Amino acid sequence: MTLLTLARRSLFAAAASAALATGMGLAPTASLAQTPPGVLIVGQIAEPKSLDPAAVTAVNDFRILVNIYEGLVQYAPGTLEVEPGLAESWEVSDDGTEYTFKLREGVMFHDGTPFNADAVKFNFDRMLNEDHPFHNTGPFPLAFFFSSVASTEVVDDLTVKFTLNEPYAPFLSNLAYPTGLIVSPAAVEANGADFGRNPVGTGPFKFAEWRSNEAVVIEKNPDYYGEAAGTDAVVFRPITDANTRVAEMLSGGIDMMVEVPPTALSEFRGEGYSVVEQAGPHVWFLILNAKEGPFADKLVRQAANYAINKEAIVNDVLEGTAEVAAGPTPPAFAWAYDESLEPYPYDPEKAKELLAEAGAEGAELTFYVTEGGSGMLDPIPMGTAIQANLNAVGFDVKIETYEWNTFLGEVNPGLEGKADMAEMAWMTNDPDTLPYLALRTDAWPDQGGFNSGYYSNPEVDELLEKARVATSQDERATLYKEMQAIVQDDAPWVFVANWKQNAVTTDRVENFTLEPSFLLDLSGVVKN
Amino acid sequence: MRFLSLLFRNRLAAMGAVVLSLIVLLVLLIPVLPLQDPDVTNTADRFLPPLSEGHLLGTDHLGRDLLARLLYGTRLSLAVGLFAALIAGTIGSAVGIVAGYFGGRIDNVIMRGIDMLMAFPYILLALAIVAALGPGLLNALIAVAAVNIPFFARNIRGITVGLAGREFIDAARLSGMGHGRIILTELLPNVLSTIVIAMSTTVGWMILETAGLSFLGLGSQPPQADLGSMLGEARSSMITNPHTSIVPGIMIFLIVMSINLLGDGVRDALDPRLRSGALARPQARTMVRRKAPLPADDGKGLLNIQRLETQFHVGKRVYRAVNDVSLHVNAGECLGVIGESGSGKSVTALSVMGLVASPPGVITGGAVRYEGEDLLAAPYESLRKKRGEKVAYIFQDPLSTLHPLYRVGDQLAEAIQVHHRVSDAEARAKAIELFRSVRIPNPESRIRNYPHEMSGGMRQRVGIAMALANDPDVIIADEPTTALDVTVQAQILSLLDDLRRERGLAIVFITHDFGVVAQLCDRVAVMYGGRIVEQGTTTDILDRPAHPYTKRLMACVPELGGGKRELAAIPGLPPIVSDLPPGCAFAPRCHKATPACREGEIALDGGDARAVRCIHPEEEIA
Amino acid sequence: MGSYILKRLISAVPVLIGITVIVFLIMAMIPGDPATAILGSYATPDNVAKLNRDLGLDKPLVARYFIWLGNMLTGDFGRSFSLNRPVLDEILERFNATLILAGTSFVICSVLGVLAGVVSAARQYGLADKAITFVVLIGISIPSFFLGMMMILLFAVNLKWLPVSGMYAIYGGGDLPDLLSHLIMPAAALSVVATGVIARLARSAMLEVLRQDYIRTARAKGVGEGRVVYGHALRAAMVSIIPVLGIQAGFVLSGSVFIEIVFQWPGVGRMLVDAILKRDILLVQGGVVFVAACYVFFNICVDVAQSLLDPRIKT
Amino acid sequence: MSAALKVTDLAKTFPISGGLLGRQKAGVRAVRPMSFEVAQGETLGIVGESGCGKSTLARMLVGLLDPTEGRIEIEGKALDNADAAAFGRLIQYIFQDPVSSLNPRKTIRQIMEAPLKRLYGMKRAERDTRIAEIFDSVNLREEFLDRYPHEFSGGQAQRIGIARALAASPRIIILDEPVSALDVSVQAQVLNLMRDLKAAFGLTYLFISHDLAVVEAVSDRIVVLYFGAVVEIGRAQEVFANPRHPYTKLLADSAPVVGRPLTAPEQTSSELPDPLNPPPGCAFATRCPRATDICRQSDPQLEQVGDDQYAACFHPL
Repeated sequence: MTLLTLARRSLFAAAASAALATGMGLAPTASLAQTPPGVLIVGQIAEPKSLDPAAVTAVNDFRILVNIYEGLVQYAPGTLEVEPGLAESWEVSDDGTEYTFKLREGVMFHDGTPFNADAVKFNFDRMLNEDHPFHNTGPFPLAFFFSSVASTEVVDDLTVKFTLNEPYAPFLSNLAYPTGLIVSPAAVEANGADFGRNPVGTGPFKFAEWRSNEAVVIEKNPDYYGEAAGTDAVVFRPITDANTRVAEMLSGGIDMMVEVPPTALSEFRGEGYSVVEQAGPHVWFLILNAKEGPFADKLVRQAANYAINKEAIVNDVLEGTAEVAAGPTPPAFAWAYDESLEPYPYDPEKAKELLAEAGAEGAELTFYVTEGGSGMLDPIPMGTAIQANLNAVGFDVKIETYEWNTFLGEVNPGLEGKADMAEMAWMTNDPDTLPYLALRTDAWPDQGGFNSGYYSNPEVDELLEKARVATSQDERATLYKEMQAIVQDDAPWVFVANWKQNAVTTDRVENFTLEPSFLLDLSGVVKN
Repeated sequence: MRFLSLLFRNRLAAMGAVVLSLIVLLVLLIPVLPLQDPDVTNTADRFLPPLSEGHLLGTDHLGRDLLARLLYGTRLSLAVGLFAALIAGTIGSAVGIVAGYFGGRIDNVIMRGIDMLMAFPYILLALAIVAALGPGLLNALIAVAAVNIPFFARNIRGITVGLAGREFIDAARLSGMGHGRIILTELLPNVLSTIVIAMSTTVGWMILETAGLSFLGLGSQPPQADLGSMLGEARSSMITNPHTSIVPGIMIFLIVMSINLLGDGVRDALDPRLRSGALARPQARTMVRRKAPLPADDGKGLLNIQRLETQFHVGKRVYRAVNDVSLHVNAGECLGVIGESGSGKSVTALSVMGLVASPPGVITGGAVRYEGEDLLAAPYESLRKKRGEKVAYIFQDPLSTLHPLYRVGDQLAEAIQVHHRVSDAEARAKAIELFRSVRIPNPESRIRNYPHEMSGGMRQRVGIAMALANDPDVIIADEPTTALDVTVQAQILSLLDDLRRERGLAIVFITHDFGVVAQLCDRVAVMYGGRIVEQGTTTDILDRPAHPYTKRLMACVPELGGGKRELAAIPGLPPIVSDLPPGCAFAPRCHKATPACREGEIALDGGDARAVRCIHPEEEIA
Repeated sequence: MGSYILKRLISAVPVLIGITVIVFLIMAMIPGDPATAILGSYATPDNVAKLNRDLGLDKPLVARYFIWLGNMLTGDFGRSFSLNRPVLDEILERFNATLILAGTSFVICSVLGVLAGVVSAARQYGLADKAITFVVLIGISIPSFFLGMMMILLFAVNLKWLPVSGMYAIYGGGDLPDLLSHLIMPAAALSVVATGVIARLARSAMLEVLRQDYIRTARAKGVGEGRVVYGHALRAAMVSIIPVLGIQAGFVLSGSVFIEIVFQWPGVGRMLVDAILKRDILLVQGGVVFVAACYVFFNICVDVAQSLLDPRIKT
Repeated sequence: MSAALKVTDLAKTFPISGGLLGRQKAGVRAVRPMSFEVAQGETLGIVGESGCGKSTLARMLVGLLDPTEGRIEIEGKALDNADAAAFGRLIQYIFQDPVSSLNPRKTIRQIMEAPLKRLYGMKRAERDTRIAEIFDSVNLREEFLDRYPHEFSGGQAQRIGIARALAASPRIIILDEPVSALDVSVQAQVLNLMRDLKAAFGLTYLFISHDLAVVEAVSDRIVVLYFGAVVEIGRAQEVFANPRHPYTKLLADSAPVVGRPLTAPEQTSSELPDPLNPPPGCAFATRCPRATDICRQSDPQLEQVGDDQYAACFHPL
């Protein structure tokens, strides 16, 4: 035990010399090869599933895609506002159902085929039209982002027109989302189902090689029409294990990593590294089962909101990598966020009172916790801390942990009959997406939505439907703010945290910033 | 008690027992120890280092007290390991016993199934089971138990197959027992100790495997601590706060190590072979610790055994296998040594070239002189050079005394090549020649046989050829024909007799059969209870046995040609050499015994030509 | 010998078929489905049902089994949906990595284990025996993943002697020294337990053999101690050591799962764990059949080695 | 006297595990079709060298092995071990290795009680009395009852084995090499004891051994086996004193006898034929000095060659 009192470094130095002394030591190999300037090595959290933008859903994959492909529109740096991309300009009809895009001229895909209106039509038809000859290169899980598109027309070589069934305010924002990135039709035709491993886009980088489980390499596109990329190549290394990722970062095996585990952040606060943070449209919450059990009572739901020490979670468990969430809409959607909304304070006494009032003391709760997952941060420690908080005010919480896919398989069909609460997090590109998909009555799981906790408030339903078809942003903002106030009071969820995305780079990396969209634009990054 | 003292004689096992009982004690004392609640979080105090105020081992990533979590976690992990071992042991053993007992098709089907399970990567099987049943420590326990069933089934089946062929199982069947009862009352008690040993040695392993599953997040559910999940949770902070990993890691290590140490100790203590010292590795030569002064060289014979004393030291017991035995043999002479099992005849023979397994054998006195040189005192290398070259052995059971994995020709060639620098081809030619000289037909092809491919008689010829390989001066034949059929025995004996005459060999021939002695030997020494009781020429002894034992022994062996008749029996049993009576060892069975026979040493009376160790000999010897 | 090998190969067929049934049933019993995994956060029951239909998962179990088995016999292991590529391509690539890791570990543990066991037996109760016994005990008591973690911490992060993870340096590597520097830690961590198990077994097998009559015969012939121990005794002991080597090969293969996770080794074990978690049915099934076939093949090798070594085994 | 045990054309073939496709090869004929009778109260000795099928025969007689062909009749009824209890009361077996025939984990009392409980359903008190009687008759002390088998010497263990067989009160006892594991000085004790018991309980013995002198000393009649077949049957005093089959003579000449000079009775190399590939005709032909062509072609049948003596030989002595 005395060993433990030694300082960590000296402990290991001692162990190392002991190992050497006993002859077990390994001769130090030549100091590990440093990667050359101009080659940026990025530690990813997983192997990409595919590099076909229409086929993937994970932010991890998006981080690679946005460097190879471009969409008609894109998010302006540092914001979630839409700016021109492959389309130079666009017009929206007054009724909000026709979008006409003027395309940039002279853009070539990496395979040398031209980018034009036919290519755009090919992309959207492939995703949306079941009869399209290449629809079988799917599935396209996020095709519903464009489900309002009735047809895509080629007006002329550089003009394309989308006709929507009904006005759909998030349409432009969805186009900027990676699902809207434009792929080379020629490459899809050539590779079919294997296109996802042989991606061809128009972006500042082109795909070089994919060594399974080792790396995806993209290199500078010398023919890029815009400003050339700052590095010669970027290597994305999938390192699923956070701890190994940190170790790689510390030992110089990678130049940059995203999603730094909060507990490891302190390692990078010193010399040699820089930590980059950026808040984004993320909300981490607990779905409460409002249909049955203790949480059918609004007072109990509010009690849960009071009982949980969110400051402790964001500041201690997450080491300040998140902020306390106040309501269902993250502050990153600045125009739609209600600044006046105050988070539920940590007030265990109040929680106890509410519980007593509802007569729900000692309520037994089943709590679904996931082991990890997109945007889930540190779900087990967070869940454990939440459990401790809830138990402290008189709940009796039992955790069941599931691997992410199993977890989704349990949660998405609804909590009824299984659980009282479940962890969940969403990263979205529009204030419409999350509440529309997860808070409306019509979004209950049996109707194909994600309202797994069966929250239902006709007022909220109406506000959301209105906001979706409204054409003016101000009008939408008012509606969303109204919705936030109601939802916060109804407490269908426990609002826990808004994540500040982070990344660490070595000091050889310059010009690196994170985007609120959670995408990873590396075109301007320089590595010395 | 005997078991415990055996167990703790093993210092490592004792250490394991101490560490394990300390851990178990701590874990049992959990209710009374002033521990904090292991599940209460205090995120402000997270990652406190060990020896912090109020937290002896520090805190984890949620500010929970590591000491409390460690003890609760240890309790859980121990319980899970134990139960998993119990479940796997019970089911696996049951499967193994059934397969091994019934054999045939049932065995085949079961073992194929076990093969399948074993071919399935065990971690994946466990993973799949947990995925199917849902996470949770109980399910992890089931998974770990399930994947270990094949291990037990295979082990126990192997032992059961051996037992099921034993005669007591047949006896039980003839006693009217059914299959179920035979399994439960005859087989189970015999495999139980193996099952217990296997369980005790696998508990540690089960703990490791459960920890592995928990480590992958498939074990205990938060906030419950078990050692694996503690390690898994601590992993993300391994670099920043290694103590949170090291604490549970060391605990797993301590538990598994102490269980392994203890398990080894239990296995060793239960193993009867270890108790008898049989598991000890025999040294290259028998240990010599002479207490009495070296007897002076009396110049007798080519090989001269003088006042030899060989004992076996097993624990505190001393088996006096050979007591004050003096024998000598001249060139061209055949000396017979006759006696029943336990009389010390074989040990005497093996002592000559230091071949008594040691431990436990020790030569405690006397000398063995070859051409006057005391072999017991000779340096090892000099002794080794004489083995096979000057003095060669023929052993009893040629199947177990020939190396099963070498061709007989190679074994023969080796015997030559260890003493003489000859090429392989020459050695091979010599081997063929030797085969021919012991009348093995087709020697050119027979040298390529393995021992198991030959019949008993042929194998023994190989044994003889090997003894003859270097033209030794003395051959010590230790019951060379006992394992053979009569017709083959006759051939071998006549072969030995011819060889001795042709080559002028000195033979020491050990046997229990008077008929054999009569036909082959010039002189005979009769041994009983580790001593020579009578010696003389073969004719003298056969015609006029002087010692009552010799006389009665000869009488009780039926001789062919007498038809159905009553046999003369000697009452009582041969003595056990660890507990020899004072005086004459035969006195308790002797009809002539007087009180004088039961006290004090009785000397071997007479000369080299004829001597007897008896106060009331049957014949007066000159 | 040829017909013996053929016979063993044929007798392995039912085992392999049994394994396909087991793995198929297990994957069918595991809750959760690939559609959810494909659709990710956006999996709604409707979408899931549609996708399952598209993937052919709505057919009866028996039909699906035979379709799968039939395809596999023609060399078509199907397409992994989590990786979006043919299962066989992925397996072969991963297998290569696992074979390097597990193979190296297996060689290390066999050689070291047998050597340690033999030395230990030859010097029974001597200093070397005690030291080896103790080290071996430590080895079999450390969870390999914990050992791996500590090795990374010490040799890669603190001392920076060795790379943390992966199989090759991402940039500029790819040659043998590069592979070796990546291989040292995982191979060492993986072989520790097996080395211990083998050493213990080799020791007791040697002690058992050294008491046999034919060892006494060898000594009676005048064979020197070195040859007695390392020739006669070791050869005979190998008869009981080899089957254990076979079993340990299986454990090394299985145990590589943890090591592959800790060291991010792109091997088949990690692939299978991921595939099970993602309910990538075809990948799991194909991978397990491959690993099992490998195990079965290895057992055949063991049997053949055994029969080559021991002429008493009927071939 | 009616036959206690009658064997007609009894044979046993052990299958050899099949070839590549499970093809069944011919198998090893451990016992070739043989017939003999044992009269009530008789001791029939069976003698032969290793591999001659002695033990296979014995195990078939007590139902531990199923014969391939032929039938076994016990006291006029076909062998039927469906009812283990009834069968066990008819016939019992005494094993070669006295120690391994006793379960090492059971006390002698437990071992002795099993047949009494299973075969006769005796109650505790009854059993105790009966065990005491039996132990008395085999000269064992009752204090042995609570000990375990490993505490006994071979001779004592064999007495316990005999006691166990007696506990079943059988009509017939098969003794399979009952003294070959014992020291000579003890062997005679056990043989004498068995003779006394036979008289006392009216038993019928089938005594199997490789030791000619022992078989001769205890048997009324002797069957000589060679390579799974009966080569000669006759009265004990006649068979070896006056052998009619050349093999019997070879056996008798090979036994070491005090005073007889050492001569190798045969110097030919061959021993038993290969059971996997048996020669046609008389199995002994290759070793037989009297063999002629007919011996190598057809199997000799057992024929009467003298007063109550039978031999299977074309050229009996």
